[in-house]
Amino acid sequence: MMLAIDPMQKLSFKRQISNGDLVIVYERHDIMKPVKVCEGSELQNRFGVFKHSDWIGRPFGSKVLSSKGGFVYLLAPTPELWTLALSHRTQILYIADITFVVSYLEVIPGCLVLESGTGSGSLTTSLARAVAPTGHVYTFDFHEQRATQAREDFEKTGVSSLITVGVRDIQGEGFPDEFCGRADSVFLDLPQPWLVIHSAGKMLKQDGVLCSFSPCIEQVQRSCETLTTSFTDIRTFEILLRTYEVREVNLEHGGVDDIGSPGPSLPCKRRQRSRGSTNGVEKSGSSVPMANPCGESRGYTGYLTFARLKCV
Amino acid sequence: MMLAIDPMQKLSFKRQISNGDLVIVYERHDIMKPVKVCEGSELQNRFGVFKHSDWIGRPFGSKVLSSKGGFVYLLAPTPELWTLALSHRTQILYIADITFVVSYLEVIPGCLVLESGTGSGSLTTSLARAVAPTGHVYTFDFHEQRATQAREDFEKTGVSSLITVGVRDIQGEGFPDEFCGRADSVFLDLPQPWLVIHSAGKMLKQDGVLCSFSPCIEQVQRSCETLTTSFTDIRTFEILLRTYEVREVNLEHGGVDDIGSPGPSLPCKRRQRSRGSTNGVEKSGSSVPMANPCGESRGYTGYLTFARLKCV
Amino acid sequence: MTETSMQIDSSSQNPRITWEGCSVLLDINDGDRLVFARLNAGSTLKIGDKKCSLQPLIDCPFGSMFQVEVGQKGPHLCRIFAADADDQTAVLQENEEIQQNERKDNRALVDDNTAQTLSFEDINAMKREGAAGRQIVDALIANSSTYMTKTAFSQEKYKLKKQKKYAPKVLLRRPFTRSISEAYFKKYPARVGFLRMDVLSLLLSVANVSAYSDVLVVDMVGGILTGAVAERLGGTGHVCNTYFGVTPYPMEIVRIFNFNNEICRRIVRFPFSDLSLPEINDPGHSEVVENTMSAEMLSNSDEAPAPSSGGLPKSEEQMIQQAEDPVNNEEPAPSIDENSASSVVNAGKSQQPGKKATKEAITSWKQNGFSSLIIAAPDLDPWTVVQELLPHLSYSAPFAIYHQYLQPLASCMHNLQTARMAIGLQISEPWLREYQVLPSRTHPCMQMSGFGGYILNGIRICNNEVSIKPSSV
Amino acid sequence: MTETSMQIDSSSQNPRITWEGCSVLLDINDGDRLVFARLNAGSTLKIGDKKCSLQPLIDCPFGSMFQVEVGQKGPHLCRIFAADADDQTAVLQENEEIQQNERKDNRALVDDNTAQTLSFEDINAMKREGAAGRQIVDALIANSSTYMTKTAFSQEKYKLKKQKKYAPKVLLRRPFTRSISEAYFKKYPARVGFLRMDVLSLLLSVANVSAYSDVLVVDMVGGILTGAVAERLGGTGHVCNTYFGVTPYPMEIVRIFNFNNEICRRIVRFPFSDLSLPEINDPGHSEVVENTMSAEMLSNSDEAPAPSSGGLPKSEEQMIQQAEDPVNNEEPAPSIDENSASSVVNAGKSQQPGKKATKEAITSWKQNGFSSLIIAAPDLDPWTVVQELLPHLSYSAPFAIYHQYLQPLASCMHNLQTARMAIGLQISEPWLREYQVLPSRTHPCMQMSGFGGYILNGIRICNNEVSIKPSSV
Repeated sequence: MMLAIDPMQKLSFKRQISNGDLVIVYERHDIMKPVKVCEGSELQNRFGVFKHSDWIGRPFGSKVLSSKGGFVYLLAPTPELWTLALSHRTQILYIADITFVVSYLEVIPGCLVLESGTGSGSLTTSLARAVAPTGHVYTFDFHEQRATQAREDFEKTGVSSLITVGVRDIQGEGFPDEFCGRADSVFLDLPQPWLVIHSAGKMLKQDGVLCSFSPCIEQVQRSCETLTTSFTDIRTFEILLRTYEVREVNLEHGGVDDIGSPGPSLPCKRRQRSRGSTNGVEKSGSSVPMANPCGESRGYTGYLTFARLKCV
Repeated sequence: MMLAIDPMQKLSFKRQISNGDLVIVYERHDIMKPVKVCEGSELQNRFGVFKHSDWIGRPFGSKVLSSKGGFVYLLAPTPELWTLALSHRTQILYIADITFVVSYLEVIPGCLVLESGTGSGSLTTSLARAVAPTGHVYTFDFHEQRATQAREDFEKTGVSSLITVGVRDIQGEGFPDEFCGRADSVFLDLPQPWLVIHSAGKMLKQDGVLCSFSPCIEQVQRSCETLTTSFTDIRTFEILLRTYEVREVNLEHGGVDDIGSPGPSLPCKRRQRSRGSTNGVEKSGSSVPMANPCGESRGYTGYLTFARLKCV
Repeated sequence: MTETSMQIDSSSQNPRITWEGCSVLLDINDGDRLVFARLNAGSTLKIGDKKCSLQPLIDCPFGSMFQVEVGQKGPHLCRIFAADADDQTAVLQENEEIQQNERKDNRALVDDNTAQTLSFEDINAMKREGAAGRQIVDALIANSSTYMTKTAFSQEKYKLKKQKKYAPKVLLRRPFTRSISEAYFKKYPARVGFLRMDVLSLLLSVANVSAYSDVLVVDMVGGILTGAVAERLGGTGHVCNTYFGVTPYPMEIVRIFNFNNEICRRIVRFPFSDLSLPEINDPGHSEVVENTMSAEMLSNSDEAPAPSSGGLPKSEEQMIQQAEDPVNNEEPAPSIDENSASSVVNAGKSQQPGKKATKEAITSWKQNGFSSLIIAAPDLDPWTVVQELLPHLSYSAPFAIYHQYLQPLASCMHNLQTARMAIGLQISEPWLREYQVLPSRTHPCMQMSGFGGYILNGIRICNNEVSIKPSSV
Repeated sequence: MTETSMQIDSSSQNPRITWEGCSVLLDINDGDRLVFARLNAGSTLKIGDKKCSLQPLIDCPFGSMFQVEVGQKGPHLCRIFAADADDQTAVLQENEEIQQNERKDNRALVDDNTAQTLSFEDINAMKREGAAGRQIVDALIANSSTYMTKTAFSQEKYKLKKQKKYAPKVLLRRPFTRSISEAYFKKYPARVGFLRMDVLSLLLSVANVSAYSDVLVVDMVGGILTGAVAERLGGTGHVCNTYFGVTPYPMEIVRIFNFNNEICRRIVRFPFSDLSLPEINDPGHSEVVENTMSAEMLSNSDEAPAPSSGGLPKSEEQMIQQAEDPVNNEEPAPSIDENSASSVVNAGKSQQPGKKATKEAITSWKQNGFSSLIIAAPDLDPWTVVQELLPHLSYSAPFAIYHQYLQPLASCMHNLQTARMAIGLQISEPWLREYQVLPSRTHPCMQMSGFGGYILNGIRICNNEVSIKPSSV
C-alpha cells in the first residue's frame, strides 16, 4: 500500500514486510524497481539472487543481502519512488512539475479532481495522495491499453479506491456531463488543450482551478487565448529542478579528480603577512564536502498554464 | 581613454590620473559615475565634496577622501564599468548578453561589424574593444539625438576612432550598399528584424555571422522563418547571469540576520556517538563565508538568435 | 464525500463562500497590495483615503471582485460581476491587433502627463458629489487632450493607472497554502525564511505527507510549514511541531488558514527534549535509547537566551495577537495615496492549533517513529538538527530539509552518507519561471525570484542488518 | 585595414578560405562528431567505414559542406552547394503545415523498422557499383513499405537517419574560440575544466582583455584560455601564461587556432617564481617586494611530483604531439558504424606559441604590473593563487577567476574583501539556454548543460591612500 488509507498500515518501527507487500527494491538513487513480495519467489539482478522469504519479517528500510553478498534496500513505496521506478518504462511528468501542479491546483483532502490524459499515472497517484482520504480523482485516457495498465498499477500500489480510470477521447468529446459543476480542479495534458477548455469550465466549481501542461509555446499561446473567455488569473510557469552532486574536495594540493593537469606545487604553508589588513582572512584548504550542479540536468519539461474559473 | 589604443596609455603602476582623464568614480558596486577630471572642478555626492585637484597624480584605483572624510575609488574606465555607469541613464543590454554576442559573432581584431540600432552604445563599445586596433564598427540608429549622444560618449571614452555612427532607418532602408560583402558580422536590435535580414545577408561575407536580439518569442519565430532562406546554423539562445551574495554565517547558534525567530538553544557541544558509523563525519558550525543567489536577479533580458550566411 | 468540507466548522457551510469570522486574502489592484483579513461585522480596510467596511464581503463566493464606490452611505465595497469586468479584456485584445503596426511609431511618443484639463479640485468636487470611481476615470479620459493621440496600448495603460487610483478593485481570495505562501514570499519573505511556494510544495511531496501521517516538523518559518502540512492531512494524522529549548517557535501564519477544529486539534507542539527522555519499553530501535538527551542538554536548553525585547511571543495570547501583525507589517505603501489596512479583529471562536502533545501521543511516537520529517530552520545547522531527529523517524520514512545556503546541506548530506543513516540523498533547487503570454508579446517575466532555497531529502534506513530478525522483536 | 587578416601567415591569404596546413574543425552529420584536423595533402578522415582524403577541403571557403561519394577513385569527399542542400529545408517547411492536424493521429503510429525490403546485401551491392549515398537513401525510401503511411514528420526523420548513415555530411568550420570551446565542452569537457563557451567569454569581458594588454593567465584548462586571450589581442600585447612549479601547464589547444607568427610570438610562459625574485628598482608597489617567493617555496616547487606515467608533457615536443590527441580521445563512437578519425599530421611550419618570456619582459611587468589577470585553475584553491598574483596586477586593473565550485570562491571573495585588496567583487554564474524554434514546435531545448561554472571578478585597488602622492614617486 503506497498510501496509508488504512491507518493501521502506516510506517512504524514495528511494521515489517509481509507476504504480498509491494516493496521498492533500491539499488541506487537512479535504479529501483517495484516488487510484490511472494513467499517462494526470488529477485535476480546484477548483485545476485535475493530470496523473498529472507525479506519477510524485516522492517521496511532494511538492507538485505543476496546469495553473492550483494545488497539492496527494501523501501516502502511512495508516489515519488513509484515515479522514479516508473521513469524507466515511459515518459513521465517530472517530480517538480507534479508537485507544483498539486499545490497550485489547490488540491486538498476531499477534492474532486478531473485529469486527462492518464498517461503513466504518475501525476494521478500524487493527486490521489492529496485528495485522500475522502476525495476522488477521475482520470481519462484515449488509449484503452494505457487505461488498463494504469488501473493495474493503482491496484498494485493500493490507491485504486481513490481513483477511477475512464477511456474517453476528452479532446474530442469533452468531460462527461455527470461532473458538471462538481470538480474542484482539472488537469489537462493534451496536444490541443484549447479544444477542451470550454468543457473543463463547465465541470469546475466557481473559483475552481484548471492547469494545462504543454511542451510548446504555441500550444500555450492558443490555450491562453481561449482561456480569457471564462477564466481569470491566467498564469504560465515553468519549473525545473536543479540537482547538486556532493564530493569531498581538497583544493590546495590540486586534488579532486585528476582532469589531466599536473599536480601543482603551490606551497602548503600559507605565509604570514606583516600587514594588519589580512586579519580575519579565512583559512582555506583541507578536504571539504562541496556541492556543484549535476552536469546532465534536464533542461526543460514543459509549460504549466493555470487559470481560475471566473465568478459569475 | 577606455581602450589603450595608444599603448602608452595602458594601465601600469606608474600611470597616474592626469587633467582631462576620464575616471569612473566608484561608490559601490551598483553606484558609479563617469567623470572627466578637470583641474578646478569638484565632485559633490552624499559622501561630501571631492576636489579634482586632489586626484591628479594619484594612481588609478586609488581611494580618495572628501572634505567630510567620505571616500570613493577612482577607476580607469572599461566597457563593463561604462555599461554599469550607463545603466542609470537608459535601458541597456546586459553584460552577459553583450559578452556572448561578441564571442558568438566571432568578432576578432580587424573585423568590420555592422550594428543597428546603436541604442546606449553599450554593445558598440564592447564590439570596438574586440575589433581593435585595426577593425571598425559601423553603427546606425533611427534617432538623430541618440546617434549624437552616442558619438559624444565614444569621444569621451576615447573609442571614436574605432566607431562610426550613422543615422538611418535600417528597418526601412536596409544597410548602405557600400558595405556589400564587406561585413564579418552584423548585429540587429530592432522591433521587426525580419525586414532587414535580406539586407544583412547582402552585407555579410560568406560564412559571416548575424545576431538578432528580440524580447518576444514571436519576433524570434518570424526571424527564424526568414533566416532559413539564405542562412544556416540558426540557433536561438538566452543567457542570464545569476549573481551570488557572500555573507559570514554562523549557523550553530542560529545567527545570520535575525529573521524573527527566537535564538534556538541547541547544545553547542556535539555529543559523541559510540557507534563507529560516525567516523569521518564533518565538523559543522563556526563562522564561515557562504554564498547564496541574490534574490532580486533579473529574470529575463531577451532572445539572441544567431545565423551564419550560407556558402554559395 | 467529494465536497471540500475540511476547512470549515459547520459541515453544511459551503467552503467556497465566505462566512462571518472567516479568514480571507484580499488582493487589491492586481497584486499591488495583498492583505490577510478576518471578515467580521466591524472589520474595515483602508483603501486609498477611504476606509471601507468588510461586511459586504461576507457570504460572497471566493473569487468575487469588489470595487470602491462612494455612495450616500459613504465609501463602500460593491461587488462587480464578470460580465462588467470583461470590457477590459476586450480592449486588450483589440490592442493586440494593432500592436504590431504601432511598434515602429511608438518610439516617437512622449507622454509628459501635462495634458489633463481636469484639475485636482474638479476631481474632488466629483467625489463630493458621490461620483463613482469609474465615472471619474471616464471624465479623466474625456478631458485628456493627448489620450486620443496615444496608441491603443498606451491608452490602456493610462486607463488602468487611473482605475487603480480612482476605482481600486479588491479580489476576494481563499487562503490556501498556495495563496498564503505566494503572498508572504512576495510581501514579507524574511518571515517565511525565503521559502518560496514551489519549494514548500516540494518539501511536502518528497516527505510524502499524506493522510494519517504523523509528520515531525521543525518550523522556524512562521507556521507556513505547519499550516501546509495540516492542510494536506485534512484532519487525519498529526502535525508534530517540535522545538529546541523551552519556547515554541511562533506559528502565527497557521491562523490565516481557515482550519476547522478537527484540523487544529491535530496540530500539536512539544519540546524536543520530551522525545528524548529515556523510555524503558522501547524495543525496536536501540539507537533512540542511546540518543536520549543528556541532563546537560536540558539544562543547556534552560539557559537559552530568553526571547529578547524585540517582542518574541511568550504565550499563546501574544502569538494570536501577532497573527494579525503581518497584515500591517507587509504594507510598504505601494502607492503614495495608499495607507496600511486597518487592523482586523480576530474572531477567535475556533479551537487553538498547537496545543501541547499529550504524554500518550509522545510515547506512541517514541515507540513507532514518525512517518515523515520536515525541517525548515534557516538559522540552524542542518546536520546538528537532523542527527538529533532522524533516529525518531520510522525506517524507510522520507525526510526533507530546507535551507537557504548550499554548503551546510552539502556537509549534512556528506555526513548522512558517511554515517550510513539514509539513502536516496539528493540536494535540489527548484527554479521557477513565470511567463507573460500575450499575442505578439510572449516572453519570460522580467522580474523573477532568483532564489527560493535548497532542499536536501532522503530516506531513513535501518542499519541493524542482521540483528533485527523477526524472532528478535 | 578592415580585413580579418590576423590569423594567417601570409597577408595575401584570405582567412575565410582554407589553405594547406591550416587547422579546421570538421562537423560531421550536424554535430554528431566534431573533429579537429590539419589540412595536408596526406591527411585523411575515416567516416563510417570509408577513409577519405582531406585534400578536397583545401582552398575551399569555411562553411563549405561536403558529402562522401563513392566514385571510381574510391570514396572521396565532394563539395555540395547551398542550392542542393535546400530541398531539406523545403520538406521541413511543408511538414509544419500539416503538423498540427497530425498530432492527434501520430499517437497510433508504430514504427518497428521491419518494413524494409532492401536487404543488407542489396545495399552492399549498390555500394560496390559505386552508387552515391543519396541514391542509396532514395532506394531505401522507395523500398520501405511503411514510408508512405508515415506522417511527413516521421518521413523526414527516417530520411535524415538514413542520410546520416549512407550519405554523411561534413561541414568545414573555421576554428575560433567559439567553435573550439563549444566542441571541447561538448565532446571533452573535463579537458577544459568544464569551462563553457559563454563562461569563457565572460572571463575575457570582465577582465577587459583588449588590444595592447598584458594579460596574466593561469591556464590549467588545456590552453583554451590562452588561445582565447591571444585571439582577442590579435598580435598586440602579451598573453603571460604563468605556472607554479617548474613544469608549464599543457596548452595543446592553442595549436588548433590558426594563429600567425606574430600572435604566437606574443604567447609567452614563465614560472611564477620568476616574477617573485626580489627586484631593487621597484618603486611603485612595495607590496610586491614583500611578497617575493621564499627559498622554501622554490624548493617546494622542485619537490613537486614529477609528471606521472600518465604521460604528462615534459617538453615542448611532447606537448605538440599531444595537441592532436584530443581528436582521437574525444571520439566516443557516436554511432556504431563510425570509427575514430585518422590522426592528422602537424604542418609545424609556424612559430611555436608559448616561448619562455624574456628577462626584460618579466622585469618590465614587475615594474609596471599586468593589465588583467585571469585564473582558470579548477584544482587550485582560488584564494591561495590570487593572493600571490594580485600584487602583480596594476592598480584599477580587473581580474577574473573561474572555478567549478562555489564555496572556494565565496571564501576567496570574503578574504579579498577583508584584506581590502579589491572592489567591485562579484560572484556570478551564467545560465545559458538554447531554444528549438520551429513552427508550432517552439520550446527550450530538453538537454542543456546544467552547469558551466562560477566566476569571481573584481578590480584591484591601491591602498596606499596617503603615502603615494605625486611627489613621492
